[in-house]
Amino acid sequence: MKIQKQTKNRILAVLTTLPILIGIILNTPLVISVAILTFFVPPSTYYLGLVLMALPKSKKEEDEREKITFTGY
Amino acid sequence: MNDILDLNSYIIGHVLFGDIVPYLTPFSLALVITIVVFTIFLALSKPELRSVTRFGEDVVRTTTVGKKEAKFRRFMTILCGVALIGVVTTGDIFNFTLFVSLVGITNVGIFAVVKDTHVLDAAFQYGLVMMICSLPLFGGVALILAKTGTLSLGVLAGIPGNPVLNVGRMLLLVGAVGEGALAPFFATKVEMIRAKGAPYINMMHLSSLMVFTRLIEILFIVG
Amino acid sequence: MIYPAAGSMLYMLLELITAFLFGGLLLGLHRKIIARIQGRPGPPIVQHLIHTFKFYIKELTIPETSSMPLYVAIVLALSAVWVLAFLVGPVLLGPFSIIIMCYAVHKVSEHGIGLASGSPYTKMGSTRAVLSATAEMPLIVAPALVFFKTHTLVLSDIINYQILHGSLFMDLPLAAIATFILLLSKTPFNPFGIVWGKDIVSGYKTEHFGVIRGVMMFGEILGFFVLLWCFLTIFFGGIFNTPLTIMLTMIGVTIILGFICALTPMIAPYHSVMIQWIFALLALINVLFI
Amino acid sequence: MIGRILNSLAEPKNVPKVFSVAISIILLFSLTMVFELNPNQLYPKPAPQVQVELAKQNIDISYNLAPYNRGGLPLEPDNRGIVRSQYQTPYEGWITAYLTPFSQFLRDITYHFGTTILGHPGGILDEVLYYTRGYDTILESTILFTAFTIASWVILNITAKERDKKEK
Repeated sequence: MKIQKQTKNRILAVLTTLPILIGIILNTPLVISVAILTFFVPPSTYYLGLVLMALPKSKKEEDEREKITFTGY
Repeated sequence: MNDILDLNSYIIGHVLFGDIVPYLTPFSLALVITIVVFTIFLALSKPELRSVTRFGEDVVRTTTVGKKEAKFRRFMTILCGVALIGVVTTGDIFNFTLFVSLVGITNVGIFAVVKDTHVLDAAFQYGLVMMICSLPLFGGVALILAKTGTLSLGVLAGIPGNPVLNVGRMLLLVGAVGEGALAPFFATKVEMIRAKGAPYINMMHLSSLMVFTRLIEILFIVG
Repeated sequence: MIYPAAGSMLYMLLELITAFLFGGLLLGLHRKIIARIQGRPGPPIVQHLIHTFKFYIKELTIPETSSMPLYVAIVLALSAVWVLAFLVGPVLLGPFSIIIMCYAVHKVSEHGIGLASGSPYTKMGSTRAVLSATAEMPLIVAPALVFFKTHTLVLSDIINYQILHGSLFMDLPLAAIATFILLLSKTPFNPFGIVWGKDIVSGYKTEHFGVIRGVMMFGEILGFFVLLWCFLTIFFGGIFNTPLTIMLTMIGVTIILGFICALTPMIAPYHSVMIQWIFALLALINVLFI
Repeated sequence: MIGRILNSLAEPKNVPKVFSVAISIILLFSLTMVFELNPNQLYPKPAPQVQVELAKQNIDISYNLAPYNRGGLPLEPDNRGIVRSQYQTPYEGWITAYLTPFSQFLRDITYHFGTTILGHPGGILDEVLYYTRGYDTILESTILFTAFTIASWVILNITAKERDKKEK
């Protein structure tokens, strides 16, 4: 079974953002919250970025992009 | 007055591993986590395809590290990571020097199996530097031991500085600088780093900087 | 309105975001000043932030020659390191040695970023990153002098010492200058920036576009902020110790940095190393005054 | 001028030379210092010459280990050898007189092999070190074996390959 790239990215984005949200809600001790922030802020921004990057493609823009044919060279 | 506390605000705990007795401070904990994470990622990554362009040709060739070579270098990388954990956690200067020389040996190992002559030449020079600097490295520790009668950093932190101890520190600094290919002797390192195999080479740079940061702490604690 | 308690995670997250936005604005100001000095109108001050956000919605390409997963992980490590440095430094006022470590790991990741892509330009950049690791020297000299003077490396204690005894800048002017050079070598368009010099396209960043560049810029902005804050706190902690004064002086220092960056040419690799070394040795002279 | 010095430092060949010069300068400076060391590290024992004399008179055959004799009997809690250990262990001094059969044979025939008995791999020195300094000995042999690993890999995969090439 092969997971689609977009689904995988979405799952990872959720997985990496979840600890931060949990930490905010549970009000974790200092050392643990430092560790959570250090380990999960960069990957969560990365995966959220990946999801954001793919979003416009699934709408009208994708069709519009396909219409323009490359006529260079 | 305890220098370890001055440097780190508090000690998290001691790890009673036989009698090496490593201690953990926020600083060494951060170092350990960094090293573990880096080692895992460096060991997992496959070597990159290095693109090489040659003058007078209109082709870009890609070369990479052979499978057998990569295996050995990965092994050395992991060993280097383990030695680095020892370097940053140990609570005993003699163990520190031993771990530093283990790091040095594994660094040479990472480069000894590369098949480019200029890399091997540089690695040979680095090996020479390492052999030379084992004198000041162990000599410095011997001087500190002979002066204070202890090697434990926890005890040394409470001993005030004196000229003999300063000489010991100086020798330790020179030795570790040579062993880790640090600042003034970067030339060999730069030449070596032109080799292929990104993950393994990166380990070498990581090791020399980690040795450096830990060295600063030890120099502050002694005396 | 309920404010989050200091030390809670929400508080730290908000501080992180604030520092990111403020650092981005500072770098934008830096760019604007350079442009004005060179007689160009220059981009608006928010441009650096917009740039970062823009990269988040751009398509990500990963070269086939790159070494995965190192290629992605090392960039994440770069920004994670600066997040850690930010939390330990400005937020918690913890041990300064952790920030030294973060700087060292930053150098390692610069090197790794360059090597992992397999392109000859990034390789040049990373080789130069190893060379420029000689900026280690001011890094060992400055904390050593501060430690000998104050007998502590915990940032909160250093600040307390300075409130009692006056700023360290008065006692350690040469060490402060060496640290300033260190700070300068981390700003964009600086004379020591051999790792991302335009003579090797973009140095170690040549291959990084899309989301991954965004994460990288996030890390760099935080790094600039942390280094600036450390410089101000360690050497001027007696004068500037409220958020407002620190912010104002940060803007002031950024303007000075902008002037320096605009008026100096890029220096050749070995000469750049040499100049940084000279400043480190100058700082060593400061030992005599302690 | 400074640029030229730095350029010469950039050549890997010159690095060991510069390094050794730097070390010798530091050592020269340190030689001028007055060294007063901590005497607590020495363990009490008869002076080396006395030890040799005692061995010659066959009073105590264990003095054939002179000048390294630490006394004591192996694994005898009541008759421990004299050691100064860095870390307190309950097994301190238990094994400082343990000898392998071969070393025992060496010890019995002459009193000139003290250093050899002590220093050969697996000799007393390792045991003493192990019980006074702990895991250091393991670490030291790890370094040694890492070096062996590298050397053997290089010999097997690079040197042997070159030889095969030449034969072809």
